[in-house]
Amino acid sequence: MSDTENLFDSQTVADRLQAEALIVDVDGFEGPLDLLLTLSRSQKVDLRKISVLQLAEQYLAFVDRAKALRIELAADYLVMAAWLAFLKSRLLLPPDPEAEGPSAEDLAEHLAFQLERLQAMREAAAQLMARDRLGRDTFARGISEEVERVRKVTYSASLMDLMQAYARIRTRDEFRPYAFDRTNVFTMEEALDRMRGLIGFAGGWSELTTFLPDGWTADPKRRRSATAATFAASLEMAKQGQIELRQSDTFQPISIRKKT
Amino acid sequence: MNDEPEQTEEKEETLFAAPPIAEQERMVEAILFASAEPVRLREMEERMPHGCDPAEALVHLRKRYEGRGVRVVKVGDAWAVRTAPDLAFLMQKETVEERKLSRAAVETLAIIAYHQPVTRAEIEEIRGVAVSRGTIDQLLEMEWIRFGRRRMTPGRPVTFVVTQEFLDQFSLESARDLPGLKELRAAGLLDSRPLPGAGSDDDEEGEEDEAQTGQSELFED
Amino acid sequence: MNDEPEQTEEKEETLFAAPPIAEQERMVEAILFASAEPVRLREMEERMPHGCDPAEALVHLRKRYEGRGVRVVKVGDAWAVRTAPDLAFLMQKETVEERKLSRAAVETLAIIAYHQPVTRAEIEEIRGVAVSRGTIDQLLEMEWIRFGRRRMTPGRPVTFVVTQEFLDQFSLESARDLPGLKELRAAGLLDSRPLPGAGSDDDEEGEEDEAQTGQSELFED
Repeated sequence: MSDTENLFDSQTVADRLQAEALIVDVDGFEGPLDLLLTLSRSQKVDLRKISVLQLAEQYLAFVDRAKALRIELAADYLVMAAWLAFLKSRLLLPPDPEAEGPSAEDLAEHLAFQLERLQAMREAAAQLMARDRLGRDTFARGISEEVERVRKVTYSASLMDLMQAYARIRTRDEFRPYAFDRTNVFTMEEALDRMRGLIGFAGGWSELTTFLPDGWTADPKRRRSATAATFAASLEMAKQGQIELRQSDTFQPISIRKKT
Repeated sequence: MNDEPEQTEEKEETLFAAPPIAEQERMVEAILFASAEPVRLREMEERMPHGCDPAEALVHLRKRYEGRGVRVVKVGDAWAVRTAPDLAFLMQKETVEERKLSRAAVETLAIIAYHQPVTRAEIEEIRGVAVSRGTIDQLLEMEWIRFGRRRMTPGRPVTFVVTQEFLDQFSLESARDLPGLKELRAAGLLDSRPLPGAGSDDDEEGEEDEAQTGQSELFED
Repeated sequence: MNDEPEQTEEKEETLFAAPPIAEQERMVEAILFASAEPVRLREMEERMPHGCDPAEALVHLRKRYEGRGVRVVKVGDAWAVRTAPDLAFLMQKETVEERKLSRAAVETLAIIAYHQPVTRAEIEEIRGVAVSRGTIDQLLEMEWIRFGRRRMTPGRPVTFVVTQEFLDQFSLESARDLPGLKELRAAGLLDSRPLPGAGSDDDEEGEEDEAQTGQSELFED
């Protein structure tokens, strides 16, 4: 059985050269599995029957030699080396019945599976690349005819568009911009002018409401505006010391008279 | 094809015999198909094995493609494969592009849907702007509106109504299913803000009764 | 109501009967010859007159070109005309310089083809080495692979699958025709078999996280 042979004794020149090449060409290898696969091939055995132990030894030896040659090793290689060293020790020692987790055999088997799978993918890739290739073995039409695109436009609108459009039209009037209504507003300036003119003629106390201008008492809107303006004007005039204010109680009529 | 046995008869030529004419025909076929430009006889000869006669192969090939979907044609002094002229229509692909209907068209359509039968003057009155001829034409062409009865008023103006096509398009059983103003307001459709979309759909269903009243206002006959 | 549309359809068909199958064959021939890329049945149907059955026409056409200089080949769910592989020697002039794929790219491509849909972490597990972003990018750029559905596992990693372009490139009718696929599957070599044991699971998860970041990088727009 080849897997029981001492590998280093049976190594041919070619094998040794290959091993050397591994070290020199270390950059050409991509990773631990890659290297393991190459090493396993030098055992010339069925991948399913490889001795993981031997493989581990070769790998570790490779990493040692590579280190000795001061070739920079990717962390991947060292991680795998550590893992293989662990696996090797597990394989050499009798199994510990108390130990949890997968057995060394399980791990070794999985490693063998991974190697076999990688090898299978390598072979599949080679088979794939050997197939009839477009542009090398088979050829497409040299003068392809452009397919002319004829554009046809359809228009769409949703029910929502339709309803919104209608709503927009029908409610356009409701959305008139807000404009201040000046015709129904009596300003404080107007009230001041008016009262300054009228106060001289009023002898004693007279109610504020009597100072409202004509035409501003019927319409509640106008009345409200005129009352507010006249009241504000009376406060201003009181402040300036021109008139006196009087109110008997809350919400009772307000009366004014000229200050003497 | 008949010449084949003659060629193989000559013993001297068997060593470096040209491939049978059927094979040569295949070669010419492949060359013409794959070449990016029409190919001259000289070039075919150079590319084919020694002793080949592309001119003869071409005769056979041309015959083979007679009446087919592609033909072997002479282009200047070179040869090429081309689509049969009667099949040129296959080299077109119709792509349908969907565009949003213009605002003017949507508004006009909405007015027709809500007020049908409606005259152009009435549409203009409701919209507050003139309705361009193109807008009406577009809607007619899309078959979303059609002419209704003439109005029995002076000038007998034509009226417009929406079509079955329109109802199908908007999944409506009849134009009376269109929500009324009150419902539109309840659904937030009268808001000037853009609609949030799906959420308002629920509202609409709840307001069906109101919609009814709303519509009767709109559909004064 | 339901029967009505059917009836009208039948009527239409008799009115605008599909062209005879021989004519349909010519059409498919013209369409396939004109295109350098494989054409899907759907597209043929869209370009051909109403009622045509390109699939049936293709059966006839394929037979017609058996043993000819060009062949009708299936590429995924599309069809193309390609020169016969034995005539490649005539095409030296047409040969485009092949972009040499790195060994990493070739292996990655094979793993995606045979294990699809496959995540980046899975590719890395099979190759035993990190897959550089450049490798995936190159394959994506060549349009030989594309993103598949996200895997419904934690982190929802993206998967990769091969494209129609890939099938065309390697003269494959479908991914099921990959060389040795059955044998590999029978041997269990296409199974995903996790590393046994809890301790190793952690490792795997760690790897997956790394892959995750790698993948999200791919999706930067």
